[in-house]
Amino acid sequence: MVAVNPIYYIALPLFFAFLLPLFGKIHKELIRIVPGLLYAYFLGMSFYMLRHVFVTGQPYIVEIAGWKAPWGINLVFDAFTGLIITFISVLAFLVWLYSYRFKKVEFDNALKYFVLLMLVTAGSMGIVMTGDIFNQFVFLEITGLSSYGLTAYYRGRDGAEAAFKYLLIGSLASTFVLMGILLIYTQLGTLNMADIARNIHLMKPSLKIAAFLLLFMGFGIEAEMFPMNGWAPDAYSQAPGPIGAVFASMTSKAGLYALIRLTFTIFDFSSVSKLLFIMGLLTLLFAEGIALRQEKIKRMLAYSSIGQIGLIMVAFSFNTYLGVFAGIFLMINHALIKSLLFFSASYLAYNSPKKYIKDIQGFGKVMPITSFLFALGAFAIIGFPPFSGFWSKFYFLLAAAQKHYIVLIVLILSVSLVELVYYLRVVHKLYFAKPTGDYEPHSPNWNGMLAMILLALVIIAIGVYPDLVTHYIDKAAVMIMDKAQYIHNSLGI
Amino acid sequence: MDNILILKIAFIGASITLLFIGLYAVLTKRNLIKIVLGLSIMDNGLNLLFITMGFVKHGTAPIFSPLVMEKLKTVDAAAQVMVDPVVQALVLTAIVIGFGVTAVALALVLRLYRHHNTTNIDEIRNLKW
Amino acid sequence: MSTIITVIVVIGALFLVAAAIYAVHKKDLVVATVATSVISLVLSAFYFILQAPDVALTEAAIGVALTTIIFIVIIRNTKRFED
Amino acid sequence: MKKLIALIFVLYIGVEMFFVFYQIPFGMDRVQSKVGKFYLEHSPKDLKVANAVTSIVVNFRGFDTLGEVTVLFIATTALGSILFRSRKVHNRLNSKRTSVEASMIVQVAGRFLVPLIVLLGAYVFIHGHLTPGGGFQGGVIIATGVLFLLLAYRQFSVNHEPITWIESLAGATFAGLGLTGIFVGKTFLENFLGTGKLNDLLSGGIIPLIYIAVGFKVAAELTGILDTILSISVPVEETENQN
Repeated sequence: MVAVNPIYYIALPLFFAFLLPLFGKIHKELIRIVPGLLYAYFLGMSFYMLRHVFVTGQPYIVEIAGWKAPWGINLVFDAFTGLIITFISVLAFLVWLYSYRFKKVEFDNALKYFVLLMLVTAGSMGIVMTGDIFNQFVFLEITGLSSYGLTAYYRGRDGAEAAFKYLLIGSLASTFVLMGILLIYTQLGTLNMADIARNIHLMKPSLKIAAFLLLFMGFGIEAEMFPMNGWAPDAYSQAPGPIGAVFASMTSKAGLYALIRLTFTIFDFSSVSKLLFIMGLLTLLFAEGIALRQEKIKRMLAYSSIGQIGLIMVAFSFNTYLGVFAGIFLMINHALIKSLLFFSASYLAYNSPKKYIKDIQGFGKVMPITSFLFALGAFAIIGFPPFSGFWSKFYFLLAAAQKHYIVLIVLILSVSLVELVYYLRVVHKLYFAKPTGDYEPHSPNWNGMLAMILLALVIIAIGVYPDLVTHYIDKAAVMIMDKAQYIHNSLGI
Repeated sequence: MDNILILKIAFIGASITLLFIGLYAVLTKRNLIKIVLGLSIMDNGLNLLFITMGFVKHGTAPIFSPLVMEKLKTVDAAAQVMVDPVVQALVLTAIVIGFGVTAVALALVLRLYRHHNTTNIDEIRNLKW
Repeated sequence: MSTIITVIVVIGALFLVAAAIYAVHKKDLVVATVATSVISLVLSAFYFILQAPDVALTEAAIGVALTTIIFIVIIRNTKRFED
Repeated sequence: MKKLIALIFVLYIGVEMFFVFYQIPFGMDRVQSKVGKFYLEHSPKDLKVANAVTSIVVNFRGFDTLGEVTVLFIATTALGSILFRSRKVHNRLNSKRTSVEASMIVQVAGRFLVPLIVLLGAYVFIHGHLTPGGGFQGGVIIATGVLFLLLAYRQFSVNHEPITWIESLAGATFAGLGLTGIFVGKTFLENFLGTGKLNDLLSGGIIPLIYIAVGFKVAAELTGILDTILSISVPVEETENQN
């Protein structure tokens, strides 16, 4: 079949990114339109393919250059990776829509912005779909380098500083990942994930632990895990507004996916679930604690984002069906809601140079719709009932109750209380404080408004009618737990 | 001692030492350019480690040139004595990626210098480190 | 592998370590950069010994020539000495 | 104190890692890895490519190479975005650029050497499937030739128009050759041409074509990077601070 093929998610953005400078010579508007058309196509393709996988149960496997899996590189679009890819395409389209007229920048800058945007999404999709561990490293670098470029995009801010910090930590991460890959390769003689998973017991135990720790640290950095996430708040706050949403919903999710694939499929899970649990909990507590003290709105959102990553790691570490189910649900919800928050916050704080929370007080009357959408997102992420966030937290608590983790439930509920405090503080400032009047409010463009309203509608739709996604999540959760099925899909044995 | 054992210690020792000297520079140095230099030394050490791990004793380069084919006649016989080509392909990729990262890092250093007029990391602290 | 190559490799390895320490220690960044490019040169010879001519060629071109030149240009436009 | 802690930490992990890698067999007692063996056997037989590294880089693991070319492309784009200056500032600084030329010897040598360097680069990437070298190496060699020009003639500046075209078209050729595989009923990057005879110049199907595209792409990217970096090279006292 020519019209749909998972390879398009990576090959087409690369193809058009290379050609975009030439499109720009034909007509200046094309550099904005071409990525949009591409994302619209991906949107349709993802829904078609996900539906197909869901109905027939047959995943899409691409063998690049026609070589069977252990010999060549393969791409896997199954129930789990397909679901993540679908949500990345939805968000990529919305990010494009939001930034279509985001800034009246010079032509050269707009060109670079869209090229880097296309490549950062292609890189994240590559990390998720590829079945080859070295290929995953290459996509990690693509995602990383385009993120550095986007973080340093604005002149006026401290973007270069944040980007340098990000680059430093990212380079250390990629060194760790490469060392882990080398260890595995010298022991097993293969780079294919399914093949490694099949033969992992053949590795010397000491080398296996070393390789696991190296890979875990490396991908943990990209997923904003606890000790190595100092780069994240700076990158989030210095990058352009929509890119904060990209980091929260795509790159960190891709890193998280790599961690999950690593622990569930490649290495034996039971031995490492404690590590995932402890790191997740530390990430959660550390980030939520710091978020409480933030004075700048984007930094607060960034720390809240890191906290959610911790929560998702804890959910996956339960190693039960319900835990994985809750984890995937949390991943999707977080991607949707945090994007809405970043979108609206970046319009609210548009003209404030330092982006302090106090700068936006009283904007509830000045920018009613944007403020309302921000408040909606805040309530959704805390987990209030009519929104999608409620269901994911509900399933999480259910999973914890099933494991009889009473202390954990109390802890999570109190963390939610902390979230409530710092989000309500902003909402309170928005609606019940007098405007300071130092900054001119900036009303959103129609396209930004449309993107935000679409996101809000999706969040409410999932909240009112969760069956919209739970069927797919159910299949995905079964898929990720089933190591043998993944090996069968990739290698055909 | 056996020659091959000395070679093994020399290659692995050199690459690991390079890697961790680079890491030391990244962790302790305060000068931005020195830090990038440290990253580049780390990359070099890692690449040597890759190639070392693919070496086979008495191996030849993985090229079926007319010269090799004349000596060993068949493809199968030639393939037996060659070093592992996969690590070489991986290192090619890693070298080029490393160069790209270094170039971007140096561009960031230059912009930081223009903005703050220093390359010392202690004096560039608008954000928390 | 013959004894001569072993001796060369051992000397080369010691030299690599010495050059790396020198590069990290030296306050003059231009000298440090040149030391790094010498590391690349020795590594390129190592790759030939390890039967990897493709990698040796790449390392010689990228590590010795291009990386060094961009470092030198950036140093010329910023400060030469580390303080 | 901080340095001492870092030193101890690095030494500890370094020694640990040394012993981890020391356990891995090397040289004599080492067998070829599973995929390595497969590639060595199939590269000359199925693909008729003499250089096994080339066949891995371009065909078996060609997807990595596409990613790698993309990394260079991102580096060029990001570099341009990071060092971007408005046209006004750029022109002002350009007019102040030093006109001190390199010495006579360098200039004359450049005139002789640059064509040879470019020729060598082209040779290396056209023969990538036969001899050591290939797209990257050839591209890098051509870029060093351009670097020579940039250093020898300070007034020399690269014309951006053709660079953009080469960069875009070469990259698109790579991805396009891959996509063509799908449209003729095979998979992405699969060879759809005849493979010819081992050690012939015209052998290996699309592999030499892709490697030539990679060569052009790498040469154009690196030239772009070098030009961007060298074009900011103005005397220190004239750099704009606090812009």
